[in-house]
Amino acid sequence: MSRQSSRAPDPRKVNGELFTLTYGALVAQLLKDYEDDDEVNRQLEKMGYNIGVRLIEDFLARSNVSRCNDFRETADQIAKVAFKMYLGVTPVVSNWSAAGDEFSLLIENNPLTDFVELPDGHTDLNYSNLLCGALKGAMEMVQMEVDVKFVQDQLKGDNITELRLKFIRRLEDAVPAGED
Amino acid sequence: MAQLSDAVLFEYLHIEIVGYIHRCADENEKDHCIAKLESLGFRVGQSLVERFTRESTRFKDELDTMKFICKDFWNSVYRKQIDNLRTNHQGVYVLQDNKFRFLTQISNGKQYMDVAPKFLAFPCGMIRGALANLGVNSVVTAEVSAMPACKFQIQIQRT
Amino acid sequence: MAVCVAVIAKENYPLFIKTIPTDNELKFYYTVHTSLDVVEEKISSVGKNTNDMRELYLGLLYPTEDYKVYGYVTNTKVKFVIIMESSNTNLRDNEIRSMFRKLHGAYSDMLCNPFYTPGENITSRSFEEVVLAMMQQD
Amino acid sequence: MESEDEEELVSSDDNEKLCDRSDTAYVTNHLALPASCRILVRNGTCLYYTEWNRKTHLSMSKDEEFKLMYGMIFSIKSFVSRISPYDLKDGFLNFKTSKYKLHFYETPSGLKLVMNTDLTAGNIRDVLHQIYSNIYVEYIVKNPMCELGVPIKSELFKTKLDDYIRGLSVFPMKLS
Repeated sequence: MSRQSSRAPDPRKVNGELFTLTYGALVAQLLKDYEDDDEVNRQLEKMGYNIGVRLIEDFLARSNVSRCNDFRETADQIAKVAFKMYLGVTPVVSNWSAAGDEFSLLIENNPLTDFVELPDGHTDLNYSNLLCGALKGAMEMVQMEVDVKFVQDQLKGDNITELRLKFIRRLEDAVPAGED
Repeated sequence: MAQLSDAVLFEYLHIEIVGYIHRCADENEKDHCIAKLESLGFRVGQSLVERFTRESTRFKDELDTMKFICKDFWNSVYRKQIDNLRTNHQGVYVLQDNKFRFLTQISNGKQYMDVAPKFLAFPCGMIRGALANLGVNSVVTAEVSAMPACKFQIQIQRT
Repeated sequence: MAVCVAVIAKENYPLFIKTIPTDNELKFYYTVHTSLDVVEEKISSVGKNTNDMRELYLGLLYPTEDYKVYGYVTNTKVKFVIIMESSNTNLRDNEIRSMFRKLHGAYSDMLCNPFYTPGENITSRSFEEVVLAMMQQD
Repeated sequence: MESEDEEELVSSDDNEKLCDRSDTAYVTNHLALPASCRILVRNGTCLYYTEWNRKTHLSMSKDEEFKLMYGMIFSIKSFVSRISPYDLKDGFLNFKTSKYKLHFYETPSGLKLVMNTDLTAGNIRDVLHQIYSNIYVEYIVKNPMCELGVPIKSELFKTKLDDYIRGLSVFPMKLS
């Protein structure tokens, strides 16, 4: 067994690839199941949402961050802490709206699309739509309703991948029964 | 036990995939769900093993391949090695993992026993896919008597 | 530099063959085909020699008058064959080896594309780019 | 300090109780000579309730107690933040009576952990954070069989929580 050491790849890299490959297998399966890009987008978003509501707890437990003061702080937490932690990339936060309620995450190398070459005829597919759902789900758990969508995607030939996040409203704690 | 954060993402994704596959199926399609998960795992196993073996020398024989699955493959995917490998020398290998990663958070005993197969289909597929790509055709099944321990049985198909 | 690059499936049918523009593509196809026997021979001789390192790179398979044929086999039994011009005398073994490694890397990335079905012909653009780059070097 | 001091509570043999309300979510524990621990979620559902040294119980149902607890926490939270000169991120940490101390920890995701202890307990914020991050997240959030926001049924979670509390050096041998 002289070659043992040579067979052990970098665990961090492997875990990233494991995720990327599993995600790829899922998207390919969804395309077979639905044959409709919009429906696949919807399913991916839904699954992302379910992951987001759980992942946020993991994130809070790991990072021990406290509640964000404003949307700008939230944007920084998402880009510099959360993306870095789970996907190993740090998107650039930019294109703030004048009202400060909308911004873009610019992603240079989206790890979800490593290896991917989209087959022809899927111009409406947002391959990485899971991310939109995950962000929505996670944000909702910290009481922020947001809208997330893809604006640009390198997979479709754009120069950069751009996710747009829009703040909708703050969600409040339930008032105990019998009090108003 | 600190885990790599991106390893966690894979776990959540797997949970959600299991959930998705079962959500869009009827009660009586359970076998179909298992088969679907298994085939997803198969495809992932195929790709993974291609990457994992890029730097290694060629395998000597079937046992060498099995040892690779138990050590390097398992370690890369689950951050631990298989605890025990047995064979009857007639094409059946039994891999025992005393703390299988997909089960450690579910139960420490018999609770939720009925759902264990759902979470083992994808891993079985991964093993089968990895072996198939290495030129070993097999049937892989899993057996649990008390979580989080799990036995994977690999039956080599020689035809 | 390389005049022909081929990827052969474990069942010995071609997944991908690229040659330099030539009137005589068939000749290369034939050469690749013949080389597979040598590959099989090299693989099955493993174990007879205790010094055998079982390296993936198989080295020079055979030379012809005009060309040298090199081989490589992955653990997944996929074979790569590269044909070089014999006139290229200052070719070092290490350079060939690293070409194969690059090819192997590109192949495994290609295999990881979720929309590729293993066993099908390779149509990936990025894989082809890697191969073309090998054929354009000087 | 003995938990027998909590004379306003009534005695019970039960060591662990699951709250059965599904419309309020919270869990409390009494710690440091913990008496009880409960975990609540944002809408007030009690996800989990367990107790150790609590010798006495109120003459009301668990249900009612949880409702009261959530109401009180809600009120204290809003009161505390209203009178604070700054924006309070952590809300309130604990309050004390002559007989017990109630510790409160809330995550940004709205999960609330409440633990009652005797008066000797210092700041147990870290303990509550550990329960959240190493036990709740590990064995509930990562357990696909556990729906979030509904009462906890996982045996594994119960065992892990109990082991953790009993293993804390602040609790002498008094936990039965």
